[in-house]
Amino acid sequence: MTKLTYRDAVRSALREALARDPRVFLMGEDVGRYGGAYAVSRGLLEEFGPDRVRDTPLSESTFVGAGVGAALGGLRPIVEVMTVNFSLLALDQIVNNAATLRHMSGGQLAVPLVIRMATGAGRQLAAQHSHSLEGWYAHIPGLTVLAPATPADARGLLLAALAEPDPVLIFEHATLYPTEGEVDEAAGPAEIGRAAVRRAGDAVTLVTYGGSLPKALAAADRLAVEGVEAEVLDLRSLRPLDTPAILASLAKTHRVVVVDEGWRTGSLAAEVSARIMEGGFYDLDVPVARVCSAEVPMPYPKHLEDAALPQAETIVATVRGMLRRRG
Amino acid sequence: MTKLTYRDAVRSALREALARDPRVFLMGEDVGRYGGAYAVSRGLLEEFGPDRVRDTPLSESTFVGAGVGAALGGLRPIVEVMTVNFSLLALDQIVNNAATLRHMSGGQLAVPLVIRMATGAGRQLAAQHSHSLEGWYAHIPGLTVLAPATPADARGLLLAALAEPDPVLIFEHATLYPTEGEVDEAAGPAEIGRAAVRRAGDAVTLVTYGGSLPKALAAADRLAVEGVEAEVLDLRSLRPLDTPAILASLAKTHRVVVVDEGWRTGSLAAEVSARIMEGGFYDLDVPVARVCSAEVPMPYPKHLEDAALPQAETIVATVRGMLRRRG
Amino acid sequence: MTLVEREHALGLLRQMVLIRRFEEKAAELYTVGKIHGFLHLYIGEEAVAVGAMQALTADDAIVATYREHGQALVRGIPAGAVMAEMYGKANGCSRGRGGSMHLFDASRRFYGGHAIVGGGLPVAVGLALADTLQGRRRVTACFFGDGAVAEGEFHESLNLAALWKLPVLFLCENNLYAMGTALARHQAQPDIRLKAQAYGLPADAVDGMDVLAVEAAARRAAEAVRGGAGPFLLEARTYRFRAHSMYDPELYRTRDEVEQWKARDPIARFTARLREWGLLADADLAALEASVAAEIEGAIAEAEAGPWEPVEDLTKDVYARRTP
Amino acid sequence: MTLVEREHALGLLRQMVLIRRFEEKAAELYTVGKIHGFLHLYIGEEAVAVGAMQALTADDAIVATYREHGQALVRGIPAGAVMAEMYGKANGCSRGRGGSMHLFDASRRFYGGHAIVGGGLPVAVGLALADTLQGRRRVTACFFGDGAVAEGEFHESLNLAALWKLPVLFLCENNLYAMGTALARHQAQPDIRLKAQAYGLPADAVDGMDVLAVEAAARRAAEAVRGGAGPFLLEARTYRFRAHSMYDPELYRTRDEVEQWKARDPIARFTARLREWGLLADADLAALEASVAAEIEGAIAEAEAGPWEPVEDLTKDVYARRTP
Ligand SMILES: Cc1ncc(C[n+]2csc(CCOP(=O)(O)OP(=O)(O)O)c2C)c(N)n1
Ligand SMILES: Cc1ncc(C[n+]2csc(CCOP(=O)(O)OP(=O)(O)O)c2C)c(N)n1
Ligand SMILES: [Mg+2]
Ligand SMILES: [Mg+2]
Repeated sequence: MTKLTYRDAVRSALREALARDPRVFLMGEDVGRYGGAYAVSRGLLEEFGPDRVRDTPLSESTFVGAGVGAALGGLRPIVEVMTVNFSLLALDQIVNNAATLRHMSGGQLAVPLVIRMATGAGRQLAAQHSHSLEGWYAHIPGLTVLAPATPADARGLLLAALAEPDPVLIFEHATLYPTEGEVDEAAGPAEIGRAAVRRAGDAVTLVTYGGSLPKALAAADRLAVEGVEAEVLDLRSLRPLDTPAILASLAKTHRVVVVDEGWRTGSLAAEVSARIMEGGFYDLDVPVARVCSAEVPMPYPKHLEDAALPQAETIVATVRGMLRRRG
Repeated sequence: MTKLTYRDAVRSALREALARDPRVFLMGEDVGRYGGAYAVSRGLLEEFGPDRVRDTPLSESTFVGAGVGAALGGLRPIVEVMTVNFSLLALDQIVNNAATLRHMSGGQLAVPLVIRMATGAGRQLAAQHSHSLEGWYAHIPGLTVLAPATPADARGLLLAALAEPDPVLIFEHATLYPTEGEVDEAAGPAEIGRAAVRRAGDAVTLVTYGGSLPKALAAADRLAVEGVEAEVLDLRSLRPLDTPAILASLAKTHRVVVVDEGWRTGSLAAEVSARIMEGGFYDLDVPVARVCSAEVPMPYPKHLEDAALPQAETIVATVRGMLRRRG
Repeated sequence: MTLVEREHALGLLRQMVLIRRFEEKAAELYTVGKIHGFLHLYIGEEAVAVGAMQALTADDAIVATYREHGQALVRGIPAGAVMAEMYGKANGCSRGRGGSMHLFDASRRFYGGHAIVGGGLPVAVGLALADTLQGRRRVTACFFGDGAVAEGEFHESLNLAALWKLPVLFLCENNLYAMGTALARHQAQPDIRLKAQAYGLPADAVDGMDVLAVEAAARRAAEAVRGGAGPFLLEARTYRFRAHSMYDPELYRTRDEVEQWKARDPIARFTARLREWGLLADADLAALEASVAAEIEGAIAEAEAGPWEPVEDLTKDVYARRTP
Repeated sequence: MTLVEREHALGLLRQMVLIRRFEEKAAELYTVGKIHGFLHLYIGEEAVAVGAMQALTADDAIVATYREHGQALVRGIPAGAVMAEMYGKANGCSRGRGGSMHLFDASRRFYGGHAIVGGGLPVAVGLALADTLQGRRRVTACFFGDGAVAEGEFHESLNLAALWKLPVLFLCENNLYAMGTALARHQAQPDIRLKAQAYGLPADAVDGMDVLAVEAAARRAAEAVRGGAGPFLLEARTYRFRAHSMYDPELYRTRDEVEQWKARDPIARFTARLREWGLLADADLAALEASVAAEIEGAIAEAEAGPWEPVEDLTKDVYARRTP
C-alpha cells in the first residue's frame, strides 16, 4: 500500500498498461508535451515516446473516432478527452459508432476503447466548463461508464476498463485529482459493476459516486454527531448500475438519499430513484430523495456555484427532513 | 376545424409563421429544393424564396450555431435538424451556447431559436437512425423541449415555440407524420408546459408522449374491453414537465405506467418515476412501472425492432401485472 | 488499341453488372416488401467502387457509407450474405441487424456501412493508425460522398491523417448532390480535389464514369499511400442515376440532367469500348449477364431461405460479456 | 517619416498598455485570490486586438474566445465592468456569472467570451446572417486561435459564410500554440492563411506584433467584408508571452523561444517607433502610464465595491419567463 493522489493513481495505471501491453497507447489534447491538462500524463511521453503518447489537434470528434478505428484495428487506445464539456463534440462517434458496432455487425466487431475525461464543477469554471454529463452516457447501451471516486479505484477501474472487450468511459471528477488515498500498486483490476459501501450505517443510505462521495462522507460524519448513522454507497459504475447493492442497503436502512452532481431533471439520480421504485418500493419508509445540482448553467462566482452544487449541508438537511417524516 | 396530417399541420404552422413575421426563416439540410426529408417544408421555398427557406450544407454544428447567432441578431430562426440522430453533431452548440447565453450573460442576451427534428424508431432504420434522445435534451436547463403527438399540437406547439424568448426544441416522431387529426387552423399557440388527458380513466394512468401516444391509446382501448379504464396523459412538454398533471392523475388512479420510447436506463420515464416518488409516493397503490425500449442499438429487422420498442401489448401486460398486484 | 487484359476487363465489367443487376433487383424487392428501411442505390456510380477497389489487396481495409452495396460486392462479400442482410435475415453479413446501410464483414476487413454522413472518416483514420503503430503496410480506403465534405469530420480527419502521415486513401464519390442539395449549393468552392491543399495532402480527380480511369488513378494513389507517403485524396466525379433513396421525389434536378448523365453510363461505355477493342463478343456479354443473373437468383434464394434471428438474441452482443 | 496621426497613435498605444497593465494586475489579483477559475492572459498579443478593432464601428459585432480581455477593453467595455466580472461581482459586465472567459456586453454588440474552442465561429456566422437578411451593412468580427483551426467548426463556418457571402471577418490569432501543442504538431499544413482557398475566401496574413500593420490589414479586410464581398480570413501571427492559463508549467517551449519573441514586444516596438517619429516624449509615456494606472485602480475599486449577486437570483434568467 502506498499513499497516492488520485492523479498519481491514474498515472500509475496508465504507466502499467503502457509498459505491459504494446497495444496500449494514449492520445488526446496535450497529453504529451504539456503533460495533460490535469498533469495526469506528465512524464509518460518521455517514458514511452511520441508513438504511444500522442498529442492530438483540437478535433474531438476525429480523435475519438480514430480511437474507435484503432480499437477495431487491434489496438487498445486510451483516449483522453480533456473534459466532459468537450466530449459533446465527439458524442456522435461515441453513441453512433463505439456503442453500436459490436451489436450492429452481428457480433463481428469489437471496440475495446477506453475514453477518459475530467468531469464536474467546483472550480469556478462557469457554464461551459462545469458539466456533469456522465448520467447521459449511462443512458447508452453498448457503453460501460465508470466514475472512480478514490485513488484506488482510479487505478483499479482504469485497469479493469483496459481489460474490457467493449468501450468504457471513465469520468474523473476534476476536484478529486489532488485527493489522497491508499493504493495497492500490485493490485490488479477492480471489478466493474460493483458498488462499494464506503461507510456502514443503518439510518439512511446515501447513494452517490465520483466527486460527490467526499460530500456524502462529510455529511455522514456530521449526521453521526447527531446519532444518525448513514450508510454511504459509492456506485463506482454508472452503467451497469449495481441495483442489488442499492436494494440491499435500502433493505437495511429503509431510507435513501441520492447525491448526484448532475442537474436534477433527468439525472442519474432519477434512474436510481426509479430502480428503487421498481425493486424496493415496499422497503421504503419514506420516498427516495435527490440532492442534485440546481438547474442552471453553472455561474462563476463561488457563492453561486456553491449554492448550485450538492453540499454536505444540503445532504444533512435532506436526511434530517426525512427522519422527521419517519414512516 | 380541418382534418390534417401531422406533416401538414407542421407545415401550416411554418407557413403561418413565415407569412406573419419577417424575422422568421427556416434553415436546414434539404428543407428547400428537396422539400424536407419528411416533406414537411414542401412548397415553402417556392412560396417564400431562398432567403427565408435555406438549404444548408451538411454541417449540423454550424447551421445550428448559426441559428443561435441569427437569434442573437434579432431573427426568429427555425432550424430543422433532419433527425435527432444527427443532432449529436450539434449538441455542443445547443448545450453550451443556446442553453447558456441568457443566464451566462447576466440576462443580456436572448436566443429565441426553434430547433425541430424528427425522432424515434419504427421504420427499420437500424442503430444509427432510430434514437429517441429527447429525454437527454430535457436534462438541460435553458432549453424548452416539446414533443407534440397530435396534428393539432404539431401546429399549436410550434406556434408557441416561436413566441418563446428562449430556445425551444421540438421533437416530431417520424411515424406520426402521416397520422391525421382535427386541426383548427385559426387557433393560436398552444400552452407550453401543460400535459393533456387524451383519455379519461380511473384504473391506471399511462403517462406518455410523442410517438408512444398512439400505442398507449391502443393499449387503453384493449384494457377497456377487459373493463379496465386507463387514463392516458400526454406530456406534450418534456421540459418543463407538467408534474401537477401527473400527480393529479395519480391521485385519481393510484397507479402509473410510464411509456417512453427512450432506452430504459436514464430515460425520461425515470424522471417521471422519480417525480412521482417525490411528490406522489403516498398516493401509489403499487410502484410506478416503466415501459421503455430494450437497451440495444436498434436492430434492422422488423421482428427485432418490434421486440425492442414499447408496444400496446407490453403496456397491456404491464397494466395487467400491476392490477394483479393490487395495493 | 487494347489498353487492358481481356480477363481483367471482363472481371471489371462483371463486377459493375453485378452491382447494377443486384440493385435493380433490390429495388424490386423493396417494392414488394422484402427489403425495408432506407435503401440507397449506387446505380450509375459502379465504376467508382469497381475501379477503386482494384487497387486494394485482401489485407487492406474498407470503410464505406450507407450507399455501399457496390463496395461490399466488389470486396467479395457473397451476394447472398448481402441480400440476406437486406432482408434482415440471420445469415446476412451483419446477422440481419444492420440492413442495407450497415454491411460488415470482419474477415474481409469491411468495416461498414456508416449511416451518419462523415462518421466513417475518423474510423478510417484510426484503422490506419493501428496499421502504422503495428508496422503493417496496409491501406485503409475510406469512401464518402460530396456531401460529407461539408462536415467538420472531413476537415479534422484529413488534417489528422496528413499530420500523422497515416495510410488512408480518401475516396470522395462526388455525385454532385447531397440528397437534394447540389454541390454548388453546399460548397463555396466546389472543386473538392483542391481542398487537399489545406492539409498538404496529394490529391487527384478522375472521371468516375470510366472504370479504367478510376482504376488507374486509384492504383497510383494507393501505391503512394502504401509506400508510406501518407494519405491521399482521390475525387471520383460521378452521378447517381436513381433517387437518393426510395422516398425521394427528385424535385431538385431535371430529367434532362439525369438523361445527359445516363448517356455516360459507365457500364454501357465500358461495354462499347471492350467491343471496339475486340475483347467482348455478344456471347461473352450474354454469358456474363446469365452468370450474374444466376448469382443474384442464388442470393435471393439464400435470403429467402435464411432464418430470422431469434427474438431471444435481441440483447446479445451489445456487450461481449454481459447483457445490457 | 511619420505614418500615422499622433492622436491615433497615442490611442493605439494607450489601448495596448491598458490591456497589458490590466492583465498584469489581474494576474496579481489571481494570486491573492480575488480572481478565480481560468484566467487566460493576452500579454504579447495586444497588437492584434487593438489593431484589428480599429477597423470596426460601434455597429459591428464581436465574437471572441476565453482570451478576450483585450477585445473587451478595446471595445469600450469599461475596465471596471470587466474587472468586476472577473471578481464575479454583480456589477460585472455579465453580472458576475461569466468570469474572465465569458465577457458580454449586448449594448456594445460584444457577444462573448466563448470557452469551447471553435464554438464562437458558427455564432458569428449567424450574427452575420441576421445582418444580411435584415439588409444591414455590418461586420461581425470573429476572433479565434490557431488551435481552433483544427476543429470541424472552423471548416464548416468558413464554408457556410463563404457560400452565403456573409459579412464575417474571421480573425485568427495565431500564437503558434494551442495550449502546449505547437502549430506544426496540430496542423498538417501550418500556413493558416492558405486554408481559405478551400472555401474560395480571400485571406491575408499579417505581423501580429505590429499594431499598425494589423490595423492596415484589418481595415482592408473589413472594407471588403462591409462592401458585400463576403467573408475574409485574416491571420495575425503573434505570440503569447505568458502561460496558457494560470496552471501551465510551460514544459512545451523553451525559455529562449519566449525571450526571442519578447524582443518583438508589440508595445516596446511601437513605443520605440513613435519615439523615432517624434510622436512620443517621455512625458507623454509617463502621462499615459499614469492615466492607465488610474483607470485600473478605478476598475479595481469598482470591483471591490461591487455587490455579490444574491443567492436567491441563482435561477433567474435561465429562462425569460419562468424558473427552471
Ligand atoms: C450527419 C448526417 N446528416 C444528415 C444525414 C441525412 N443524409 C443521409 S445521406 C445525405 C446526403 C449525403 O450526400 P453525399 O455525402 O454526397 O452522399 P451521397 O448520398 O450522394 O452518396 C443526407 C443529408 C445523415 N445521414 N447524417
Ligand atoms: C473544444 C475544446 N477542446 C479543448 C478545450 C481546452 N482548451 C482550452 S484553450 C485550448 C487551446 C486553444 O488554442 P488556440 O485556439 O490556439 O487559442 P489560444 O489559447 O492559443 O489563444 C484548449 C485545448 C476547449 N476549451 N474546447
Ligand atoms: Mg453526393
Ligand atoms: Mg493559439
